[in-house]
Amino acid sequence: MRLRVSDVSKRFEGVTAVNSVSLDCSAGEIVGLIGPNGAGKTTLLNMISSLLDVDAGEITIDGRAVHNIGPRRTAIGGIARTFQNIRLFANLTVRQNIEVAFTTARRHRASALGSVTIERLMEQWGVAEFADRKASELSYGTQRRVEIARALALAPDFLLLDEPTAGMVEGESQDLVKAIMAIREWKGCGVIVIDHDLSFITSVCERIYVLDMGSLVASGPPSVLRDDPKVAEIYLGRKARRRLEEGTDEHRQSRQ
Amino acid sequence: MLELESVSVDYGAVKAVQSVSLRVEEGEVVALLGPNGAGKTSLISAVMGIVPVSSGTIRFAGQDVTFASPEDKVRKGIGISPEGRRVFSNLTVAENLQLGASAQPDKAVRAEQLAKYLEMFPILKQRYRQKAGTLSGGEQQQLAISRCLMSRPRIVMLDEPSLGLAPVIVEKIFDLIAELKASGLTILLVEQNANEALSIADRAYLLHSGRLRFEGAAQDLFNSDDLMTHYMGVGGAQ
Amino acid sequence: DGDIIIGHVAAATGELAPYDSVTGVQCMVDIVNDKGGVLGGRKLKLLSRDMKSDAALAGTAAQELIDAGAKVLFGPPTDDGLIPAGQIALPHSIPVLSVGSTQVQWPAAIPGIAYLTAYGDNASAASAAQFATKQGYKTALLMISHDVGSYSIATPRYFGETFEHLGGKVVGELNWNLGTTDYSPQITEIAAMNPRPDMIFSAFVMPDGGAFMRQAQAAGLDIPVFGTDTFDDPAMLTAAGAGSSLMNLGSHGFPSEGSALKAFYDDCSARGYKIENVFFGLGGEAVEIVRHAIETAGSDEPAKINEAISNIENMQGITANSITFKGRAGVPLKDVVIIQAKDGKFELADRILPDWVPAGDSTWKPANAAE
Amino acid sequence: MNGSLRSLKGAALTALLPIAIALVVIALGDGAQVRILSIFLINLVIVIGLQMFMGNSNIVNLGHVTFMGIAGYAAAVLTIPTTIKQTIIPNAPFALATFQLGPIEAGIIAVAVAMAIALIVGVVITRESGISATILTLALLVIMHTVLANWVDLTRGMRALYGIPMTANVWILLAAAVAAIFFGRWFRDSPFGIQLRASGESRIAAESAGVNVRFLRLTAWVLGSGIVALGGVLYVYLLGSISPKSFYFDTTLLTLAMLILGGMHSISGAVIGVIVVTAGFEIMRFFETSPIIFGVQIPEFLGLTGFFLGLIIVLSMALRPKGLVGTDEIDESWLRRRKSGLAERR
Amino acid sequence: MEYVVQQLLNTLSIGGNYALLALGLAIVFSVIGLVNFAYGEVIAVAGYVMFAVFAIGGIEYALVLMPIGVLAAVVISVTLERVAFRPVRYAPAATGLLTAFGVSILIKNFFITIVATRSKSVPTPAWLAHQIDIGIARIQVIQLLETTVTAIALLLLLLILRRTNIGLAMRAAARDFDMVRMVGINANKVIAAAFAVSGFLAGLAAIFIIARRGVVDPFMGFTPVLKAFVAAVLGGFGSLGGAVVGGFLLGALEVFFQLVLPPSIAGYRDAFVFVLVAAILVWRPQGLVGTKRQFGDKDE
Ligand SMILES: Nc1ncnc2c1ncn2[C@@H]1O[C@H](COP(=O)(O)OP(=O)(O)OP(=O)(O)O)[C@@H](O)[C@H]1O
Ligand SMILES: Nc1ncnc2c1ncn2[C@@H]1O[C@H](COP(=O)(O)OP(=O)(O)OP(=O)(O)O)[C@@H](O)[C@H]1O
Ligand SMILES: [Mg+2]
Ligand SMILES: [Mg+2]
Repeated sequence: MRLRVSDVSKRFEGVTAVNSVSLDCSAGEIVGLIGPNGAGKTTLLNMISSLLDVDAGEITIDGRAVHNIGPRRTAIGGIARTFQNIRLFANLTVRQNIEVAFTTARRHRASALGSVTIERLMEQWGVAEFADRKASELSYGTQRRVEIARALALAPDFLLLDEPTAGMVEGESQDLVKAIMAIREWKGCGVIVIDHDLSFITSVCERIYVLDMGSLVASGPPSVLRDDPKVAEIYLGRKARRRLEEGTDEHRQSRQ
Repeated sequence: MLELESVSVDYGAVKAVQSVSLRVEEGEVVALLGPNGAGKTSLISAVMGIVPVSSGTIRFAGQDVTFASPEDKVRKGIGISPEGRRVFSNLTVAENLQLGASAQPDKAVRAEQLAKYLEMFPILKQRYRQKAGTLSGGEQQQLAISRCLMSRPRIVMLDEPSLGLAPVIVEKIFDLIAELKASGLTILLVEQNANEALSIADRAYLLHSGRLRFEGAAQDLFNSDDLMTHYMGVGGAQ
Repeated sequence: DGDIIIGHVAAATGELAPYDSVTGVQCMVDIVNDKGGVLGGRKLKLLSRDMKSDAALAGTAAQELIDAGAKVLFGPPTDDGLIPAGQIALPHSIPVLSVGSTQVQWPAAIPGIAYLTAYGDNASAASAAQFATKQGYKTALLMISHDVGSYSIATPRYFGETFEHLGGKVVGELNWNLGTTDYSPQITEIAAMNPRPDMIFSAFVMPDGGAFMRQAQAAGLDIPVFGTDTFDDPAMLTAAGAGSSLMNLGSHGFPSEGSALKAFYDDCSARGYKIENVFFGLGGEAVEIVRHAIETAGSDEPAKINEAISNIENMQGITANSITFKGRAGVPLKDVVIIQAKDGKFELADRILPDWVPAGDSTWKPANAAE
Repeated sequence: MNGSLRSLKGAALTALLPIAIALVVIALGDGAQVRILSIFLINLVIVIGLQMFMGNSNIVNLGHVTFMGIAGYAAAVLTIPTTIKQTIIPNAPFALATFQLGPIEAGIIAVAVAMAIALIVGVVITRESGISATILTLALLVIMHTVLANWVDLTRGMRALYGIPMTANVWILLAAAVAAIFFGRWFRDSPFGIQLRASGESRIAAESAGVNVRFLRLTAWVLGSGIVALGGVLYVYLLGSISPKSFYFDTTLLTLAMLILGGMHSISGAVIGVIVVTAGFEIMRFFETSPIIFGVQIPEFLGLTGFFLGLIIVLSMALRPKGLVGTDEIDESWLRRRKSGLAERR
Repeated sequence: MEYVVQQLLNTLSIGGNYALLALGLAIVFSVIGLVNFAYGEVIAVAGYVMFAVFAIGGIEYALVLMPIGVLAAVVISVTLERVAFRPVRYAPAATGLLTAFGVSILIKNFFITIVATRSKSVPTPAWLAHQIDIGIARIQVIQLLETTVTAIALLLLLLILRRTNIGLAMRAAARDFDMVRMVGINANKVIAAAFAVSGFLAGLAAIFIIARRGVVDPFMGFTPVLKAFVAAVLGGFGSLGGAVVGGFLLGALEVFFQLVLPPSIAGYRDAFVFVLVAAILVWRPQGLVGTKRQFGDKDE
């Protein structure tokens, strides 16, 4: 299965948020989407999940157009997502949060569902102990995990994650790396992830795309981060670049 | 300049901050570190007065401000860039900045500050008339930081200012902090990005489960592998 | 044999309150008791329950009062509350008198035990028409509304029917809505009519009618405005302000010197009651009817009292000089007083027992849709 | 699933209180008290019907009484004996004045008619969200009232229709109320109910999780309207007469107050709200009758009931902004409280 | 044509009254998201205070009574904010709505208990009813005033909200009360100011209503406020310009249907008006003035 974004554009009165961007992601692949603030990453994700209509271009899964069909049909079609600002159903319990998506999957994606159950998802994402707690009572990191578990309950073919590590301490980000790797093993779905945590991105992604001012400026293996001077200039800045070049163990390196 | 004496904060049964004493001297940068849920934001909110202090006292510039209203504190010279950015989503960037300057009576200062931050964060200039709610996450963060500096406070409290920012902007933020420090501004900095924070701070506090686990020179904390690994997960092992 | 209980399912609060009167009833009960009560010394006792202008509550209140031993029920001014109360009274043969209602069809809903204290709307409208004709008015405009019920639709059409029967002409109908503040569209419309009607008949309620007359007069529309008992309230006069000079109405009674109503008002004022409007008098009249019936029946048994009421003939009332229930299916035959407002005060203009009254059930078709 | 068993138990627990109240009143109460109980049970049905759409979709509904009115009038017109209809509504459309139905057939038809109309207007209303949707429901109420008041051939206008056989006894009403409690709870806890509640919290997230928001809203709207309609039918079967005034703002406000006061997001909230408001109202009404308490005659004070009703609403909202019961069912919060001892905050 | 001009003038003043009230509702809604169903009682309070001053104080000079009425509306509006609405400021919308209902019931019954269910008269100056000939039509002083006052009130409000800090703060407080305080603004004062403005508008409207009706009664606020709600939503609730447009549009619809419906169906006027209102809302859910935009995952 292949999700393909072809020459997609989006304008908001006066601002071209996304300008003729193309990318693709295959089943089982983890693709990173990075770029400066306001580059259009979230906007692109919004278009893939049909929260925004595309102004031009098309988005397809195996040739089947999936843009401008509304978020619900996108979800049924196998694309699940999380949000940059966590959007859980605050007054529902963790189990019910996941059940919302699971109900959809049971009705519309039964074949993809396989052995997925709500209980298993909660186990996998370490939220089983909170199963009957309201989402609003959880700490930030836990909320993030519930949101991912909810997205996975759709048994998606493609999972879109918008800054999953924001607000997590480093240890938690490391755990997340493992968990995301596991998603792929487990369901074989493709993952597109936006994040600003470079060690996270470089450890999970096979390929990355770099956006700037709405346009794609680079793509390739994570090493483009280091190797492409343009990326370094618009996105990394001196220090981060130096750190990347020197190795990944941030803490020890910068303590010298 | 800012002094907290055994301050506690409760949310019903949850004791978010337990008897924490902390001080920030004039011109200092103090880092406040701790894992998720440690109580950092609660502490800052208590200082601002938007969550009630259940015990303890807070002094600012020698005055007891434990029970002063947030607006009074801001007028006395405390600025805050809060967790979660909290930009006024239904106002434009320009209007957000204008409101940020409410506590600054001097028009000239306001104009000067505005020019300064628009130059520092050019994206704000480009999005000047756009509703803040439609800004990207990182743009909002830049706006939140600029907004709290508009009134030229005497002390600012920055709650995770680098959250959701691209590395290049993070760098800019830390450059800004350094610059503000050089200009004599007092800063209380809450950060997940411990290394950066400690490298710029004079002193540091480490908070965990609502209690202080360390206080002292920033460099000492930085060098304490134990503390950093144990509480901040830095270094990979947990 | 203790007190004889009268239960009053009263519209003491809510939008119907101006058209009911607990105090009028209570005052008359006091007077009767002070004069030695009924059946040789037994006292009347009033129990009232506020039905808050709510139909379901009227049923509950009726049940409570019957549980408490009421022999007679007084009811609120509209049928939506009267019928549930009447249905509960029916198995006990307890007579139900509405204090303020003028709706001619309501007694038919609970046949045999239901009565109006007042005349029917058809009689008051017919009297007004008879008076208007006598004044020489030839053309009339009807102002109707569906918002208040039969009172605001049927009454104008009863008037129209009688007016045309007497040789006048209804030249049109205009709609109004309850609670309207600004009647300027209607007033402009009337002012533009060519030729202008000689008069307007409406069944405005309080205080809309006052507002209409106030605004009509201010706009220079000098046409008399006729109405019936809802106009008979000092508050309506003040609401109309300068426009009260346009006001004509057919009502239940007038406290002219020497009248029974005047005596009743004076007595009650002396007892500390506040007379709000003509419904106070009707409240007294309802008690008087019951007293009369109990004495005639010589018993406090509901069925006997009921029987006695239905046979009342030419009884001296409080608002009217003669009241007859016999053969009238619950709607009494009474004369109607015609009142005009002069210099912000009501004056008695005429007393009429209409010669011709339209049939009690109008189909409510608009007058001009008949052609 | 064990979840549905739990919600069944919860519903049973919730129904216990009204059942107990009913049994006590039936056993010990006088005629008037049984009547008050009857109206209480009818209100219970109506408020649960209101809860189904409003509580789950999180859209304030000011138009529910519309369906009470439609069904009430339909049941009335169908059950009134032809002899009476010939005198009060001889020109009723669809030859309605020429036949009479039994209360059960008429009730079923009445609820069906109300639900059919709910379906039609629901398609429009459920498109909107927030205050726009609320104002549309308000518009619906005004339109229905205007039609009832003006369609004289069918409704007799503002005059009451009467002669409806009074077939609602208190056992039937109790059965209806209990059934409504179970149905309401079942819907709330069903996967669809959960999805609908999710959409009320965050529409974007819900749609992104594949929730068909409009369809679910419409479903809840039609089902809820059906329950309210049942309440309307029972209301006329109890009263024996009907007029448009019973289906306007006063009833809307009272039932809305019951629901929000108790807690609009749960069936327990609806039940508690109806109980508390009814009890408060009756207590106030008792004081209003100038009773003699401890030998002291309480002076008569008209309007006291309304005054205190207002006061109770304002105070309880200030003290418990989410309603007396809060957002969860009573049994859910008990469960949670028991468990929260185990799961510690990080 | 004189008749048409005259009816247009009538429409303007009816719409003006709705617009004033819609504006007062919209400003509170835009600041704290409260659907203030107790707004009608603010009107009633203005009226009853004027009545009390007249009945007890014996003052019947309109120029004294009117400002007192407006002041009373401002005071009650601010008081209600303080005692009734502040405790439910952060609560779900339904809670605020119910509190407003509660306040409405309470005040209404207060007047019923203390004064009377029946209406009470308030003196109104004769000059309000005077007519001015303007060539082809005649306009009453009250109509003229109503239209101009609405226009001025709107302009002033827009100026305040767009240009002054307090206006910005009002709009900001709508979304994040604490954050407003954290930029150094006394947000409680800001909200109180919004209620004061709202009360002021209700006071103005009350004067026009009472001048037309001559009396006050406990239920007097209900119908006007019901209409004002519809007007406010028609224009896009929370948008002040929209409230004004909605007010005038609703006035026009009412007058239009009042005049064109034949007598046989004239009683259905409100049904026609509301069906049309519903149609407009469905056609433009964001209101007549708002623009429809896609937000994606962003907040409005
Ligand atoms: N609904 C909208 N209306 C107007 N402008 C918008 C809207 N959504 C996004 N924008 C603008 O489009 C640009 C791209 O925003 P987007 O959220 O996609 O950025 P991003 O790459 O996700 O940035 P960040 O890393 O800071 O989250 C931004 O400049 C933003 O201001
Ligand atoms: N409004 C609230 N009600 C109840 N508990 C709360 C509330 N706010 C915070 N808490 C709890 O208080 C504790 C401290 O939270 P706080 O937000 O201060 O932590 P923090 O150090 O800022 O964490 P983070 O790094 O995730 O921002 C946590 O356990 C949290 O769950
Ligand atoms: Mg983003
Ligand atoms: Mg924090």
